[in-house]
Amino acid sequence: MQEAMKKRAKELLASGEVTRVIGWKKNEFDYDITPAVFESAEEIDRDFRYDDFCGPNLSKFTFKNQKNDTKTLVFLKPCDTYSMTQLITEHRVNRDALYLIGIPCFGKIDIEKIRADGTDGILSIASEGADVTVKTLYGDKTYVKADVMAERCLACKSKYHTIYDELMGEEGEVMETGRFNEVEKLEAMTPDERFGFWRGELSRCIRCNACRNACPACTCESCVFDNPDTGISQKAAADSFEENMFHIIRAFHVAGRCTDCGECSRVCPQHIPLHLLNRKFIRDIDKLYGEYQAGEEVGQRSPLVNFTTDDAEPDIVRKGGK
Amino acid sequence: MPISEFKPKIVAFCCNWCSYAGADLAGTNRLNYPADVKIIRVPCSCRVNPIFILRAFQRGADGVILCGCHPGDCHYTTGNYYTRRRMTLLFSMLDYLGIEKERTRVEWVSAAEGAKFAAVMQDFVKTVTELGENKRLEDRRCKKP
Amino acid sequence: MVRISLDSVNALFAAIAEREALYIPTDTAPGIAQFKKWQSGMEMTERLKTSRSAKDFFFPQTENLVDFKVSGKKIDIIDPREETEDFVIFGVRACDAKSFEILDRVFLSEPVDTYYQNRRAHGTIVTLACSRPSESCFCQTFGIDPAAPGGDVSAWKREGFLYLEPITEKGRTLLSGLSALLEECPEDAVEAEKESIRGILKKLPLASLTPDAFGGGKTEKYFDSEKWKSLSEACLGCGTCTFVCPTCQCYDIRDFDTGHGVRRFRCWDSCMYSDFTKMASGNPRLTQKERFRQRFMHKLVYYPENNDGIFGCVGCGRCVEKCPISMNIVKVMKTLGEDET
Amino acid sequence: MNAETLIPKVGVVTEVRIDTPDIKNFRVVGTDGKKLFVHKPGQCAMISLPGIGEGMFSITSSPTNTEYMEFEIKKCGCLTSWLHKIEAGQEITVRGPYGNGFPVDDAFVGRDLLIIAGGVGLAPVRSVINYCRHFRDRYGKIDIVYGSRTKEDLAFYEEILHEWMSPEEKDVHVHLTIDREEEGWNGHVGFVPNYVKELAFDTDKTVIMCGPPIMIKFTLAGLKELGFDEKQIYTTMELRMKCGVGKCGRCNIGSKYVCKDGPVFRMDELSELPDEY
Repeated sequence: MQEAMKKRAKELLASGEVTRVIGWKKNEFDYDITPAVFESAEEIDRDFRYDDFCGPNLSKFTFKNQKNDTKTLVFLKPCDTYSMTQLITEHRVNRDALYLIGIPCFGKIDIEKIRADGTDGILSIASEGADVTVKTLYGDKTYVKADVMAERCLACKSKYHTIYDELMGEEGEVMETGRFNEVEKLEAMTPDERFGFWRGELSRCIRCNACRNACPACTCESCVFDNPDTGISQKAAADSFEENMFHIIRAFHVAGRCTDCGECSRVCPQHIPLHLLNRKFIRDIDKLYGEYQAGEEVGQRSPLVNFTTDDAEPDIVRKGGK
Repeated sequence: MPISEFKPKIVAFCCNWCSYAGADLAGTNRLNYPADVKIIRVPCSCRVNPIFILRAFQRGADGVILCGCHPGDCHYTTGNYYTRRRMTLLFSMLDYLGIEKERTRVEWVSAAEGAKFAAVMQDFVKTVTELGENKRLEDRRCKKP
Repeated sequence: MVRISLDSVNALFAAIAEREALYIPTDTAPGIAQFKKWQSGMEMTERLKTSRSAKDFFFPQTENLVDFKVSGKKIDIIDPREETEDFVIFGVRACDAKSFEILDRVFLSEPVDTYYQNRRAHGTIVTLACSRPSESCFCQTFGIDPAAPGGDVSAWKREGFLYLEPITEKGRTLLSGLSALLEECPEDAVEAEKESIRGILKKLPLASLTPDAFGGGKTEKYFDSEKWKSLSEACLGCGTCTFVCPTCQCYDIRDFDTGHGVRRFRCWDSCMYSDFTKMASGNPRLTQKERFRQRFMHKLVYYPENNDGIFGCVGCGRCVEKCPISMNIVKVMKTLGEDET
Repeated sequence: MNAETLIPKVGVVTEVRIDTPDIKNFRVVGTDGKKLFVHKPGQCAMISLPGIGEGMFSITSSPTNTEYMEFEIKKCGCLTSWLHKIEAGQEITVRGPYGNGFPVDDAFVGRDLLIIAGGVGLAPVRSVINYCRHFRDRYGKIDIVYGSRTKEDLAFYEEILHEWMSPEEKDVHVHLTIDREEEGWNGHVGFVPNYVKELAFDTDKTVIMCGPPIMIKFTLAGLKELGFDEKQIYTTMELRMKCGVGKCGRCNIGSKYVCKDGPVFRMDELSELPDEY
């Protein structure tokens, strides 16, 4: 696939159809991937990469690096297309300046899972079919890909592309992989257990804002947490309250717009399962206001800027009616 | 602190057009409701950002209640419909984080429902008193030494 | 040099904790190790690095500076500090131990930061040699030797034993109080371990990285480099690298109104944040390129210029592992340094 | 210096004077009624209202004023807006003095001085002016070029008229200018950089300059045209600051910290720094 993508990108550059290509490039190690803008065939030949480590969602990168006066080619994995569709719905990117190519994804590897297994001193990693071979300073290891795949990919919601100008490879389908299982497990706990669980997780937060800055739905010019006039601007959680507040509000601000791309959890340096907050909102919305998948099509109306006259009352939470 | 001594601090956001007038009516009719309820008047229940609710807890509230016009009666036609969705999701999230779900409430109180206002407040204060001090969503810096 | 069987290391921890607070790195989540106050039953992590550096002990993420009581036009100032107690940090790696020296040059230079100084005076550092360095490690680039990790006491793990060697007076005091648990051993007991570590160091993928192209006086050379743009284009402007970095020391001072007073606290800040230099009259660093450049210029050029050529990086590799888009000081050094050759 | 640099002292604002429509002058003493600390001309202090914020301001009074300190503050942000609301008797917190100050006791001694300021930029150099007037014999001729948008925007106008321009002053020459023609103004009209060129000073002077960046830029060019060298020109800078002691990293430009190594820089030192201010 990588070679086909490179070839197509170079063709489009050569024909003048596009002047920039947004894709991924390899960095220091096999698993280090950086989103990048390519402007020439030489750059593409040298650096362009697409493999099982290309996790970063290019939609946010496109939003940050967009140019109106020229056409940009963007490669999008299925889950990235949802974010892109949402950005277009919200008029945050200029669709006319983009040439979108949908590409298949077979699940991305989470290097942190390999590290958590105690594997260190990694010299190279190769992913072939179901096998992931890791060469390290301290001996070689082989993993089954499913064991080291990112959590978000194990619970992949869709292999289908919601938007593209051109598709490479086969179109996939929306899937049911039990992505709400973890949420349900938490819901089944007692409040004390849930409180304990979230305290344990959120107390690791270092307020680096990576979750916010990586999120394709977080595109405000100035975030409420950076605005001193709000009275809640914080640089660090000086009290456990602020950890709760930040994460509730972060998730709330993207509720109804979050496509569940999982970038927040991927980037968290402290491995906090932030997607479980977003998925709770998605789950509640689905149950209370009807199934809704943000980023499914352009022009959808988010459930939080919508209503019906017979919506459930907030009491439903207290009375446990759902 | 023994429960008998515990007086909860309650913040009540009331919409200007219905619930605030309802509270006023409760007052003019000399209906009793606990003095621990601090009313904050807002133009519409929809004005209440989830951050307001959390900030109230941060600054020492033990319970937060939001009162607005009955659905369909909003002065701005549809404001409270949005409130209803937002608060449902917020309360559900608080519950998900293990924070007592009885500490938050939304009630629809019209300008004519002075008695309802008093009854709701009495009931809410009673519920929160039974729960005791807000510990799970407190900011220790804001506790008076 | 003294040693103790690794099976009895818990007894050693208990003995230290009896006298002062003891912190050890322990696993708090899959793949995450953090320093935690030792309690009976807590196991030391097998991981090489804690996810956050050890700078927290001396320069915590948030810290209360001063309290104000405001009434009418009157202001009362209250120093909220309580006496800091002695504490021991066990299992600090060589890179983190070196980072304290870099922070010292900032916080202990005139005018001395007494908050930092106080903690520094009360802390005893027990370092642990890195038997299995990671691919992201490049401490040797900055002349750090993880086989001789420094600190107040240096420790090595080897064949079922923990070897300890006091380096400073503080370290000798700590060990002399524990002598009942420790047995004397020859001074060269860890030579084989040191050799093994140094052998691995040569094989690390970043072993050839050198800082020679950088240092004081190179501002003009790199400041206007064309390369900053492409290096910084993917930067999210988050604070991950800054907050996991053992040498980043920028902070913010903020006021928090508690409802019954005003608490002035300081907290870590990041030069990567868009509001870092924002003033009422504008912002001198308008794009991420400038913020990104500042962080690396500071570590590689400005800091050495002011500190006898010592670089503001210890090669711990945390930023290499943690950056969401895998852009880091190694890449910056390699890309900018290319021109040298 | 205070051993606890980050813990401020309480200061009392004894007088608030409206100087121009957007500039107020604050007199500050300690709670004991005495001056809080001794400073050098050009040094700054961190002033705060707890809960609002803290900001770096230059001390506009001369060290020779032994009774109180003065701050000249223009309303432009959050903290300054609050400061503009306070009345006499209000307590604030003050810490300092910070920065290097002007070399009034070495490099300036025996020199003819040319002081150029625009708008509220007069605040830091007023300290120098009054210091030099106090020790008049140590310095040569003093020329002051000061400009503002309009007549009413001229800071310290009364003091300029009645003290600096007083006939009793020895060899102090004040050249005022405003940006546009205005009724009741018979002085010079035009921008400061042009006025400096028109006045065509001889180059045997030390220049002290403070004002908006655009004024600095063009005045510097004008001075160079007249034959001045960068080594003769001093200016004072402003960047966002938090700690005031060169540790928080905010005002770092190149290897310098404006709060500690500045705010006063000689132009040749400044041009060596990266262009990030």
